[in-house]
This record gives sequence, C-alpha cells and structure tokens, in this order.
Amino acid sequence: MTSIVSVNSLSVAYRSGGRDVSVVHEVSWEVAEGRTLALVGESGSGKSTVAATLLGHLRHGSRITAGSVHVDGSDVFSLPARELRRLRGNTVAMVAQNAGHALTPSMRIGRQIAEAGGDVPVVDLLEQVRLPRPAELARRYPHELSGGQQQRVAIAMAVAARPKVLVLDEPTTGLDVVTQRGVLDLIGALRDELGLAAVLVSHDLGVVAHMADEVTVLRSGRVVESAPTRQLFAMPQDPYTRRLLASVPRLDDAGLALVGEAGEREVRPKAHVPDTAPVAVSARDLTIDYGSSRAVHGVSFDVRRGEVLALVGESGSGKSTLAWTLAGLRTPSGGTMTHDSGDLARPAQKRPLALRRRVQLVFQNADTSLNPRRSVGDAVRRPLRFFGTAATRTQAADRARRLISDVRLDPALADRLPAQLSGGQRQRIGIARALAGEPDVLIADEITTALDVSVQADVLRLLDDLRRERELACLFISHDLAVVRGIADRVVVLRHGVVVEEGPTDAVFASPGHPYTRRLMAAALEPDPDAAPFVDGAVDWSDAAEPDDLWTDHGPGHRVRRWRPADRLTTEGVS
Amino acid sequence: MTTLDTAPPAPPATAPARAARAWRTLRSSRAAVIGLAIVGVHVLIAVLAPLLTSYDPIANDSSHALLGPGWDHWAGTDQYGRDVLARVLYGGRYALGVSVAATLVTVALGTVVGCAAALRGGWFDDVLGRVLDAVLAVPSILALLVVVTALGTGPAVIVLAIAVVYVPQVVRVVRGAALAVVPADYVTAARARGESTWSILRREVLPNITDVVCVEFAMRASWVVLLISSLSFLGFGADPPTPDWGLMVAENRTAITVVPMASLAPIIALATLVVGLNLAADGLSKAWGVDRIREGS
Amino acid sequence: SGPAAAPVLPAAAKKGAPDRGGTLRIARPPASEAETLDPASALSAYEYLGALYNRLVRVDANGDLAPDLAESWEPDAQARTWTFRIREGVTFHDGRRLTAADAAYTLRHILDKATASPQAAVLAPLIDPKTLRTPDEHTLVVPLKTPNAEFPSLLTHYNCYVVPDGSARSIGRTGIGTGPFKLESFAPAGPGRVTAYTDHWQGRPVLDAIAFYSVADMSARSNALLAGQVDLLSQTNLDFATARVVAASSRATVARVKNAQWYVLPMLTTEKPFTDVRVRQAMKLAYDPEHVVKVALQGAGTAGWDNPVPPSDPAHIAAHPAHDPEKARYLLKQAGHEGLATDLYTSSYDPIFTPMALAYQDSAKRAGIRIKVKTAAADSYYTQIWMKKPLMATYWYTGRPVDQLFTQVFRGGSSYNETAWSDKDFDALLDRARRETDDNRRRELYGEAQTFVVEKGGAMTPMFADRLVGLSRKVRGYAEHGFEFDYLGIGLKGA
Amino acid sequence: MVSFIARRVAAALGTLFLSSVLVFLAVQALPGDVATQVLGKDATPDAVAALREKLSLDRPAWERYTDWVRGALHGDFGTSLVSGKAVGSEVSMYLGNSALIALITVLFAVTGSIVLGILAGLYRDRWPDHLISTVSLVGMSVPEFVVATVLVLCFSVALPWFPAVVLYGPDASVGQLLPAVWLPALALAVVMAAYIVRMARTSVIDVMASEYVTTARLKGLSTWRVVTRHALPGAMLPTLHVIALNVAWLAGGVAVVENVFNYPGIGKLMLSSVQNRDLPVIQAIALISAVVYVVCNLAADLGAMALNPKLRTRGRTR
Ligand SMILES: Nc1ncnc2c1ncn2[C@@H]1O[C@H](COP(=O)(O)OP(=O)(O)OP(=O)(O)O)[C@@H](O)[C@H]1O
Ligand SMILES: Nc1ncnc2c1ncn2[C@@H]1O[C@H](COP(=O)(O)OP(=O)(O)OP(=O)(O)O)[C@@H](O)[C@H]1O
Ligand SMILES: [Mg+2]
Ligand SMILES: [Mg+2]
Repeated sequence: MTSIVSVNSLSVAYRSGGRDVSVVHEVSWEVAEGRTLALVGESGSGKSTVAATLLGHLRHGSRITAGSVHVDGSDVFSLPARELRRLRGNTVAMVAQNAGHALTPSMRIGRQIAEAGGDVPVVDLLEQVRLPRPAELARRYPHELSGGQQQRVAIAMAVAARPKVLVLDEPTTGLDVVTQRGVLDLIGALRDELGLAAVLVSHDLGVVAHMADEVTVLRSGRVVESAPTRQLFAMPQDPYTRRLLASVPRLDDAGLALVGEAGEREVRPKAHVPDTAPVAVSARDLTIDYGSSRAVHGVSFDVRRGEVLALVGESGSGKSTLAWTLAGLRTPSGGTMTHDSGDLARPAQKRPLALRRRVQLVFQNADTSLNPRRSVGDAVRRPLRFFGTAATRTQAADRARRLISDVRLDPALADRLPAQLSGGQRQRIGIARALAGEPDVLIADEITTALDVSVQADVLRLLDDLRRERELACLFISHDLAVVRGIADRVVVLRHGVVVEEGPTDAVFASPGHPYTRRLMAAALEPDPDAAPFVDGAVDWSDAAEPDDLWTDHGPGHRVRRWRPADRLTTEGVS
Repeated sequence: MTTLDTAPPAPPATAPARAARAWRTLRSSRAAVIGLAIVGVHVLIAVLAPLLTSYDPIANDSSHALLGPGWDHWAGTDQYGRDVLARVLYGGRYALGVSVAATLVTVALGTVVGCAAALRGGWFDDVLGRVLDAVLAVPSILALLVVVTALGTGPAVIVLAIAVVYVPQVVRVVRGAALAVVPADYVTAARARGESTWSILRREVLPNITDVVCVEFAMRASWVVLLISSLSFLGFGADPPTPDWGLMVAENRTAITVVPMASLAPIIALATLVVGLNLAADGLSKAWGVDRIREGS
Repeated sequence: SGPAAAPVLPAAAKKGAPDRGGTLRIARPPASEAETLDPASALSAYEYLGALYNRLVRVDANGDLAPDLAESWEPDAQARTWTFRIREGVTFHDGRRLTAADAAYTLRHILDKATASPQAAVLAPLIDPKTLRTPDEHTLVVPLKTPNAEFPSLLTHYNCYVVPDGSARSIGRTGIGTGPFKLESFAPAGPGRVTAYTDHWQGRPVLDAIAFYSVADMSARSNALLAGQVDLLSQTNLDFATARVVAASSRATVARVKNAQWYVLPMLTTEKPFTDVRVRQAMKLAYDPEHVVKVALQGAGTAGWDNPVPPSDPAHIAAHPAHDPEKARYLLKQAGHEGLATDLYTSSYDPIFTPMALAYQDSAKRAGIRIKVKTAAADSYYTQIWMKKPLMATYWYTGRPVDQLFTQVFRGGSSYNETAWSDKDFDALLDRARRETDDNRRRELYGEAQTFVVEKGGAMTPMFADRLVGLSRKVRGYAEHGFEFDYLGIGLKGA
Repeated sequence: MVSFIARRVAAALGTLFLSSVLVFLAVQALPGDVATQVLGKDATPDAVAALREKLSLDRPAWERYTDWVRGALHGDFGTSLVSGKAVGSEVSMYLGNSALIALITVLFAVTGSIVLGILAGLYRDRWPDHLISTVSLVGMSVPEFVVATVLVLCFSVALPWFPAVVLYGPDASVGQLLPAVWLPALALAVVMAAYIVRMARTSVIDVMASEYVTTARLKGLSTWRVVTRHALPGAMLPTLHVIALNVAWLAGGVAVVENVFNYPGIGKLMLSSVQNRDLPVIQAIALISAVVYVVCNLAADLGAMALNPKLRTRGRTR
C-alpha cells in the first residue's frame, strides 16, 4: 500500500519570550491513497498545526524544528516557492474550519472557485457539492449563503483542481447537527467518487467514527495512539483514549455516565422528582418578538423544584431567547411567566430584589461570562454583596470560598483571573456565581457546548449533583441530544419558536412522535463506527395544528404537535 | 473533580500582580518603552528645569542677543538675549502642563460619555451620535479659534477648547471599544442582577477598556501637543514671554538662518515629545492589542 | 549691544543711478477690505497715495515745508487768511488741468461729514468750507476761523492729497490724481498696480510701474523678499533679527531711515487705573527708555522719554524727568495701586511691538508693576485693540509737523487721540501756540506743550526707532521720509 | 442598496442640520455686540441701532436662524461685515483656491501613501517597513508649520525654485496660483500621508493575516494575485475612512499652512474672519466645511459599498 502522505518525526515550535515553545513533538503518521485519517484530540493539542503542514503552511512565527512532511513524494518544506504553489493547487487542498471566514468577502464565489484552477466548470463543481441553482449561486457573494452552503462552496473550491489529498480542519464544527450530517455525507461521497486521500481534523468522536478509516489521537502535541478506526473504538489501548471515548455521552444512556480513571463507564440513574414537587416557574403562551419578527410563539411549560427540563432545537429555534426572557433581560410581548413568589413578566431591574435572586442564568460561553479584569472570587462575591446574602465583606469572602468549593474547585483559585483558569473551571465559577443568589431556578444555556467532552462530562455531573442537593429547578438548554438524554427529566423540542413535542425524556427518546424530533435524532452521530442510525430518517411533513386542537397525546405527559405528511416533496433546501 | 480538567499553570494573581503583569506586557514592546522613556525624560526636564539651567527663561539681556551656540549659552540666545536652552527646558512646562490637563479632561469626559452611550444604547446613543457627528463636522481649528476668541487666551480656555474639539472623537473610540464589551455575558449577568448603569460602567466596562483609554490618552496627547503648538504659532496660545515651543518657533523662524538653534531647539523638543507619545501609543496598542489607528481616526 | 551679536547694519540702500524702466514690486501689509484710495478717508494705502497724488504742500527730507502743487503761499498779518498759488501746467491722469477749484474741492471733501476723514477733526475748527474762495484759476484763498501760523503744515498730512473737483464718489476706486504714477488696478487688501504717468509735471518717474502685493504675515513678507519675489517691504519695520537675516542674504539688504517712527504705549485715560494722573506718571517713571531701546531695537533708535516730538524737530525740547522706579512705587502707593497688575496688548502687526512690550515689562518690574503681555491678532489689531484696551503698543510715523502732531493725537476729542486724554489747559495752550505768529515764541509754546504731555498725558513714548526697511539689492535711489518715498527717483539696477 | 444610500444621505443631512444649529449658536455666543464691533470707535447709539436693525439683531435667534438657513439654501449667506460683499461669492472664491491645493495634496498624498502603506504591510518587520514606518512617524510628529517653514527655506530661499509666498489676492487665476501651490501641498501631504500610510499598513497586515488570505495562498495563487484580488479590497475598507477624514481635515488644516505661505485660501479667510468677528463669513465657512466633511464621509461610505458587497447587497449597515 503506497502512502501518499507521510509525516516523519515532525516537531513544530514557535518563539515566545526568546525561547522555543514546542507545539508538536515528533509526530509521525501516514495516509494511504484513498484512505481517510482522522486527527483527534482536545483543543490546543496541535491538530490544526499538523494538518496545515501538509500544505507547507505554518502559523506566523512558528517553524519546523525537526522532521519532514512528504506529500506525493515531495518534501513539502524543501520545495521552491513555485513548486510549493503547484503542490498547493494540484496535489493537496484544504477545507478550513470556518468557511465564513475562509472565503474572500469581496469576491463572487464563482470567481473564487475558478481561481483554484482545474478544468472542471464552476457550475459542475457546484452541482457536485449539491448546491441548488448553481449558475445563479456562482454569482453570489459569500455572505449571501448560509453556513452550510459556504462550507459546500469551500469543498467545491478544494476539489476544483482534482487534488489527491484533501485536508479537512473541523469542517463541520460551526454547523448544527442536521447541516453537519449533510456536509459529512457530501464529503464522504466526493472522497469515494474522486478517490481522494483525506486528513480529517476533529474533536468530535462521533464525526470521526462516521468518517475515518484510521485515527491518530493527539495530546499536547504528541501522538497518544494510532489505530484503524474500528479497532480504536472497540479496544482503545491508551488510558487517555479510553477516557476520552468513555466521556462521550450517548443517545442510549439512561443517565449521566461516570467515567473512571481508566475509562470505565458507569451510568448513574436519574434522580427521582416526586410528583408533589412544587412548580418553581411556569410559562403560559409565551410570545417574544424582536421588533417585527417573532422568535417565540406561544410556548408553555412548567419546571418543578429538583427537576431538569431540557429545551432542545436547532440553532435559531429560540432557546436562548426564552432563557433571557425568563432571566428578565427581555420583555415578552404576550403570555405570562410566574415564579412561586411573584410575577416574572417585568424586566430584571423592575423585579423586586428577592425575586431577582431566585432566577439565575448560567452562560454558554465561559470565556465571556466572567469579567477578564476581575478575579473569579470577585465575580462570586459581587452577587453575594449585591443581593445581600452576605452582610459583611468578610462574610462574603467566606461564603464565596464555600461556594467555590461547592462547585468542586479549590478555594485558593479565588484570586485568579478568568484567563488563568481552564474552560471547565471557568464554567464552574459561572455556576458558583449563579448560586450566590441562592436561586431556586437555574437557567443553563448551552453551558457545555464549548467544552471538550471530558470536561463536559464533569460539568454535567456537577449540575446533576447540585440540583439534587439544592432542589434546583433547572432549565437546561442544549442542541446535543445525547447530553440531554443523560441529564434531563423532561424534554421540550422547539422548532422556529414553536414547541413541537414535549414529554419525559425516556418517552421522547424511545418513541419520538414528531418528524422534526426524529430528524434531529437521525442526524446525531454516535461515537461508534458500526452504530446504526438511532431512529429512521424523517419524513417530509407539514404542520397540522388547529387553534383549538394542537396536540396528540402519546402517553403520560408526552404530547406531540399535530402534523401530517407533506402533500408534495417540499425541498427544505440544502442548508 | 477529575481527570482531564487541566488548569494552566499560572500563578494566582493579586491586584499588584496584575499591575506587574500589565507592566510586563508593556515592557515586552520596545516601542512603548522607548516612547514612555522619552516622555519621562521630557517630564523630568520640565520639572527639574530650574536645576538644569541657571538662566531665567524670560530675562532680557540686550547685550547678548542673537548669539550662536557657545560656552555660556549652549544653544545660543534669541533676539532678546534670552538663553535658548533655558527657554526650551522651561518650555516643556507649558506644553506638558496644558497638554496633560487638556488630554486628561478630554479623555475622562469622552470615556464616561462613550461608555454611557454604549451601555445605554437606544435613543440616547442615537441622539448623542448625531450631535457628536455634527460637532466633528466643524473643522477643529475653526472651533478652537472661535472658543479662544470668545473666551480669550489662557491655559484654562485652551483646555476647554481642546475638550470641545476632541471629546467627540474620544467618545467615538471609547464607545466603539465599550460596544465590544457590552454584549459580553458578564455585563449581561450584571444587568440580570439589576445593577445600576453607573455600577456596571465602573465595575464591568471600564476595567476592560482601560487599555483602549490609555492608548487613546497617549495618542490624544500627541495631537494635543501639536495642536497647542499650532495655536501658539498662530498667536492664539501662550502669551509672550512665556517659554513655549510653538511660540519660540513663531518668534525665531524668520531668523532661522542667523540663529538656527533658536528655532531648531524647540522644534526638536516638540518633535521628540510627539514621537515619544506616538511611540508609546503604538507600543501600548501593540502590547495590549488595541488597534489604535483604526479607532483613533 | 553685544560684541559679536550685532554687526553693523547697512545704513542705507545702495547708492548709484538706477536703470530706466522696470517694475518695482512692493509687499505691504493688507489693510481691511474696506480700504479705499480716497485720500481724505484712506487709513492705510500710503504707498498708493504717494504714487497717485500730490499735495499742496509737502514736508521735505529736512522736515521743512516745501511747495508741491502749491507753488507758494502766504498768510495775512494775523495768520488768519492764507493764499495759495496753485501750480500751472499740471494735469490729472485723466487729462484734466489742475485748477484752484480742485484744491478747494479737496478741502471741502475732507470737511464733508460724509467723507469721515480723520483730518476733518484737525481742519474743521479752522475752516468753514463755505468761505473758501478761488479768485482766479490758480489762486486759492482759505480764510480761517481762528488764526493759525502753522496752517500750511496741516495740509502736508496724507489725507490732504488733491483730488479732481467733484470726484468724491469715484475717487476711492479710480485714484485719479496728479502724481507720478497712474492707477492700473487696485483691490482692497489685495494686489494692485500703478504705471508711470509720462505727463507728470515733474517729468516721468524712472520706473515703468510699481506692483503692490498684500502680505499679512510679517515673516511671509520677509520670505518673499528673501526669495526675490518682491523688491521692497513697505510699512514694515524689520525687527533686528530679521534685519540681520535680510542683510546677510545675497538678494536683499536693509536701508535705515533715522528716527522714522515713534513707538507709543498709550494708556487710555478714560479707563481705570489710568484715569489717575499719578498712575500715569508712575508708569512713565517706572521704566527706563534706554533699556527699551537696547532690548527692542538693539540700539537702532533714540530713547523717547515720553515726548512724542522727534529729536530732529526744531521744536523738540530735551528736558524730561529721570527714570525713577522708587518714585513710581511711591506714586502708585499714593494712588492706591501698589503692585499694579495690568495687561499690555501687542500684536505681530509690527515686529517691534512685542519686543517693546517685553522690554517695558522687564523694566517696570523694579517699580513693582506686573505687566502681562497679551498677543492680539494682527489683522484686527487696529479695530479691536487700539483705543479699546487700556494699555497697548502702537507706533506713528514721524514727519508730522508739531502742530499736526499735537492737534491730531493729543488734543481733546481729536480723531486719533489714542489715550482719550482731554485737558482743557493743554488745548488752550495749543490754541495759543497756533495763533502765535512769532516763530520763536511759538516754538516755546510747543515746548511747554511737550512738558505738559510728558507730565500729564496718557502716552508713554519709549523711543524713536530707525526704520529698517528691507529692499532688494537691485533697488537704487531709495529715499524715504514721513509717509512716502521718492517715487520719481527710485528705480532698479539690472532689472 | 438604494435604501442604504438613502439612509446614509438622510443621516448626512441630519448631521448637516445639527451642525448648522451648533454653528449658529456658537457664533451667537461670541462676545461683544456685533453692531458695536462693526462700527468700532464711531459707534453712536443711533448708528448702532440702525445697524442692529439692518443685521436683524433685534429679532429672536430662531427667526434669524431660519432666515439664515433659507438664505444658505439659496446660496445666499448674507454679506460680510468687513468687506460688505456677498459672503457666498467671497467664500467660494477662497474655497476654489484651497480646492486647488487640496486636489494636488489628495492626489499625491493618497496615491503615494497607499502604495507605501501596502509596501510596509507586505514587507512587515523588514527594512522597507522600518523605513516607511519611521518616516511616517516623524511625519506625524512634526507640526505643519515646521514642515512649511523648512520647505520655504529649502525650496524658495536657498534654492529659488518655488515662490515663498503667494502675492496675489483671492481672485488670482489658476495660472497665477499654480507655481505657488506645490510647497503648501507638499507640506500638507507630508502630514496627511503619515496617517494614511500607517492605516494602510495596519490594515494590510490585518488582512494578510486573515483566514481568507491564507486560504487564497493555500489555493496556490501567486502573491501578486493574492494581494491584488483578495487582500486589497479588504485592506482598503478601513483606509478609506481615514482618507475621508483626512480630506475633511484639509478643510481646516490648511489654516496654518496657508498662513505661512500667504495663500489666499479658505484657511486664511477663516483666520482673518475669526479675528475680525466677521460672523456671516465664519458661519458660511463652518457650514461649508461641514458639507465637505459630510460629503467626504458619504463618499467613503459609497467607496466602502463598492469594496464590500455586504453593504451593496443588504439593506442594513450592520
Ligand atoms: N505561532 C504561534 N504562536 C502562538 N501560539 C501558537 C502558535 N502556533 C501554535 N500555537 C499554539 O499551539 C497549540 C496548538 O494549536 P492548534 O491550533 O494546532 O490546536 P488544535 O488542536 O487545532 O486546537 P483547536 O481544537 O482549538 O482548533 C495551541 O495551544 C496554540 O495556541
Ligand atoms: N437581538 C436580536 N435581534 C433580532 N433577532 C434576534 C436577536 N437575537 C436572536 N434573534 C433571532 O431570534 C431567533 C431565536 O434566536 P435564539 O438566539 O433564541 O436561538 P437559539 O435557539 O438560542 O440558537 P443557538 O442554538 O444558535 O444559540 C433567531 O431567528 C434569531 O435570528
Ligand atoms: Mg484547530
Ligand atoms: Mg442560543
């Protein structure tokens, strides 16, 4: 078997403060013609750096300290400039992570594709990546396309000159599940059709399992394990790999998985919420508008103390909007929201202090939810003082330390700035800050989306513990169904601001009643190369709800919005 | 808590440690260090001027007029027989004093207004933006001249005039910077807590734009120094016999071929101060990652 | 002055005969947009007036009266009625002959309220326009309301240039006179040009033309000279430093006109604290004029000792109180103004103003007087500052006959009374002097008037300055006194 | 696109309106009674009253304002208090002269500095960059009057290549002014170019580091093509606004330089009318400068639209 790409003991470093900081150490791997190799690892492990060397590209300031990269027989880093250009055009092509940034904004996409060389007409290429109306599309500018379309254009550009190797750096990370699935299928089809070798960079083990023939696991710039995909997923050798694999939540887990040192998995059953538990918040026929556009249409739900209610739906379905409204950052245009101690219809500033502290928000992005110029201790102390839960300064400091250890962090971290904490630690501080007001409702808006899987597992664990200990009513927002499955007691599926299905988690996952729910589930990728689709593909449908007859009942508390199969094939459009 | 949650090995930071870190970043930029050093030297000279020269910068001495550089007068004398070096050394007092005061007032005012605009948003921001744009549309030199003519020359008036002219520009820059901070979740969190605008501004927004404000200060100061010297040159600034660089150039430029030092020395002093401020602004912006020209224009 | 510092400046322009023809380019400070060529009301266009017009009587280089358009003149016994014999064979630029009617019209035009002539204040107390007579074409009889032995000297003023009969409406633009040059173009505060008038009664001038340019900024003016763009800077007394630059240049040089202007620090006697004569006296005693001459002029002038009559004038008296800061201090204390602090306005209008102000400030410090020198804009200096601010710097051209000087600048209510000083006794003294026909006696009375002004008046006159005129090395035959130079003889060599 | 332009134009008009109010108010605030000011020492109470009436000073401010705006819309800015001439024609004469300088300055400064800025950006941290950056830093740090004075010394006095001052009035012909515009234009261009060079440099560096330029490079395109097709449009976007601001700055920045060269331009008129309190002229100049500012910014916006299809194809600015 001939390998078209071979990386030999490659080391890359960049200079900082007068010394070399190593990013990649003695990494070696090979890809044979027509095969796909996946590079996986946590954020910052050096995946992108290695991938880009195939095109002879290094970040500004970094350099090769040892080793070599051979592509199609030539040593990439010793090629003269002209040869390197030819290599880039004809032999290796790259699809970058964020197509929105990778396309020149001032140039029509047709021109950009044509520029990449090759003899294939632009229209054919666009057709090949399954974009509708290619002739018209070629005349558009990048910003006139959706994220998924942009990614397809980037792929078309990459395959325009019919290269032999395709480098894909997290090609689907920015996309939602449904779109991701479409793009991955396209890549797979093109790879097989054109006989390309591919290098796929990803941190998503589901994607890797779905796409790759071989996997190389990187950690801190070193290769941890390298194996054919099936073998790796079936029998991971390295404890790190094992832990990594075990941390991935799965659609068929009935509770949160606890991962041991060696990667052993144990699923903890969900807490039982008694039917008598009081309702902490309830929303009725909530409508929320942005100017003239309506983001949320008549949504109703209750969350009881100690219960986790999950809101799921694709991007833009109105999840965050709901969360913000509950927190008092937007005013609803219709419907009611009530807390057991008062009306939530008014914005935060106008709510009484006592009510304000009862409903707390935890943010998605740990990077931006903490003030980078204030110590994390400050972040926790401020609400303690502000809400008056701590009367004096020393009391506040005490309580802050206690809260920090409550979220399983070392109280000594209190003096650090957010930048000196890891993403997971920051997210815990965010939770601690929310707890400082002694809330009984916690709104968690995609709090684990930005975290690596292993870290995500820890944070979910913490959340689950807290709600048990404090009887928190928790509104858990996510688009990752596997995560929801593990933590939520009940699920509300939102589509375009409308609830299409709701019910106990187990019931919904066991028999999703709405085609939209089914589609979400079908698109989810399991970290298992042999996994069969969790549910069958969805059918085309249209809404059939009548004003006085919205729901069909599917069991206790499980109801589905009325729908009927579509009369004709509605092309939902290629996203 | 377990396993893969690897914390970066950074040492805990206290407030002084934070200052030390800011200083370290700053020191990493050669331009900033050189610039601040130049400015520092200027400040020192201005403060220590009486110790550095024994000459009175405003004493006329007709018997020693228009001397070239020599042992007694290192940079020569002007047509009144005043020691050029002494005047240049003392000249920094006016330039620095007025510029620093004017810049402080301008930047402070601009920062508060800019932050408030970004934070409040809505009609307040819109109306303010319109008004500031309207002020910006009037040429700054004309606005300055009108203010100075209306209220008479004098350091206080010049400070006021400069504030009128430059506050809108500072507001723009600071507002831009604050707008990047305002949507951040920690500001949202403060809002959700129901904190007051002022407290959000002080606790959450300001600390995050201090770098922008510092850079803005350095850059504004360089403009202000130039502007003040231009005013003096046009006869709207310092009154004679105040030792002031712009005034010195205006007084001596016709005689530049006879006593070149009398014009060159203040020009050099002025240019080095402005170069210092510009370097500092450049260096700071690079070190702190503020794109100064884009925001400053 | 400093040993190495002040090399001797060239005392006069290059001697030698000019070539015939050529265009002389003169840079002048722009007056206002309201500038006019009507001599009766002109305030600034001296260069034009001298080229375009003639007077009845002029002052010669020695300061004596000399005939111009009037061949001769004589008074009656009480100096009450003056008869002027108007020159024959003189034509205006438009070809009309000059007659006594034009001369009479000129006087009436000056006295006409609508003209707003500054000289009207001087002449109106003397002349009733209705009584002017022209017995024949070339005789003008001027009966005076009160006797005045110095009357002809009052006609040497630059407001008294003779204009054609009935020209009041147009003269401001046409500039039609009898002078050696006729007007080609003129823009207020802008450029203009005059060309040789070949039919001039004294013969044609050496030059073909003179071009005038207005340049506001003093250093721009000297740069123009240094760059060879102009040949002469008019109304510009170069400061010492600039004079040295000019003298050192290969294209230009400096001519020196002795005691050509007198510099004044007028105190407005209507404004506190200068309403108090003791304060005025203290201000005068407080400073040393010799110091001012040294600092401001580098010695190129004469100390004035607060007497506005130039040393060259036959009526000048030399007596004056000595510099006495202690006495000044004492007087101030008496007046309740110990440690007086006041603003002194200057401008770059004239380069000597600020040096003079700074020298005064420096010198008066010893008497405990704190002066703050304030710079005002050059353009509006004479509209905003002069006669408005209590203390400022200004200058006059010498070359005024003594009666004209006192009547115009010091008499109560006169148009140029820049100190607003009004003293009945002084005015009476002036009246007596004017009436006096005995020359010696009259001179004595003017001497008394000088003492009066020195002791009680509001004007400090620190110095008489030599005017340092920047001109091209090509200029020949430059001779200037009073308000004009020799337009007939000036010319260029190798132009 | 049309709506974008319409919105920008509407905003520009709003700015203009506000500026006119501000200018009017500011000028009203100048101390001293205008009538007394104008009449000077000859002011008798009668004359003052008559002039006040002539200038309509006795009417309420807003009425005078509307009159003024109505006049201005018809090109009638009143009469100068000093020269008694129509302000409109007078200002436009001076403005025309300044436009000559501005045109030459802009031509040289803008083209030159963009080229230099791009060079510096492309050769980042190498000697062309160091040279260009240092020179532009010095250019920024030396006031205009110094540059102007040095230029006069070098190229008029020492080497008589250009006139040191302009000897003509505002009505001079282009032919008369042409020899004299080069030094003022150069002095202004030095200062102005410094800013544009630096802006162009940073934005080129930014854009060259962007993902889309990297992508273009990794497509195997030549450097020339990457720079001209992919990088330049993006790099010119922020530069455009700096250029616009600088051009607008010219409207006021010429004051000092024109003063040094005695150039009969708008800056000189501005100085003298402020000194003479010639209110109608000050108002007219301020308003016209505001128009220049607004037009420059509008032009920059339109330029940005040409460079940035996002603005062209979407109705909203952000
Ligand atoms: N020139 C450089 N300057 C500074 N840091 C660098 C440089 N090059 C690489 N690094 C660092 O090297 C590490 C590896 O980066 P790389 O982008 O390859 O990681 P990655 O695995 O792709 O991460 P992610 O999943 O977040 O994309 C990171 O910590 C990055 O900050
Ligand atoms: N500030 C806003 N102004 C106008 N429309 C908005 C605004 N914020 C959100 N929207 C719109 O409201 C809808 C719901 O947005 P929301 O952020 O709630 O979605 P989401 O479900 O949280 O999506 P994601 O998974 O991407 O976070 C979207 O169509 C979005 O475009
Ligand atoms: Mg990466
Ligand atoms: Mg969201």
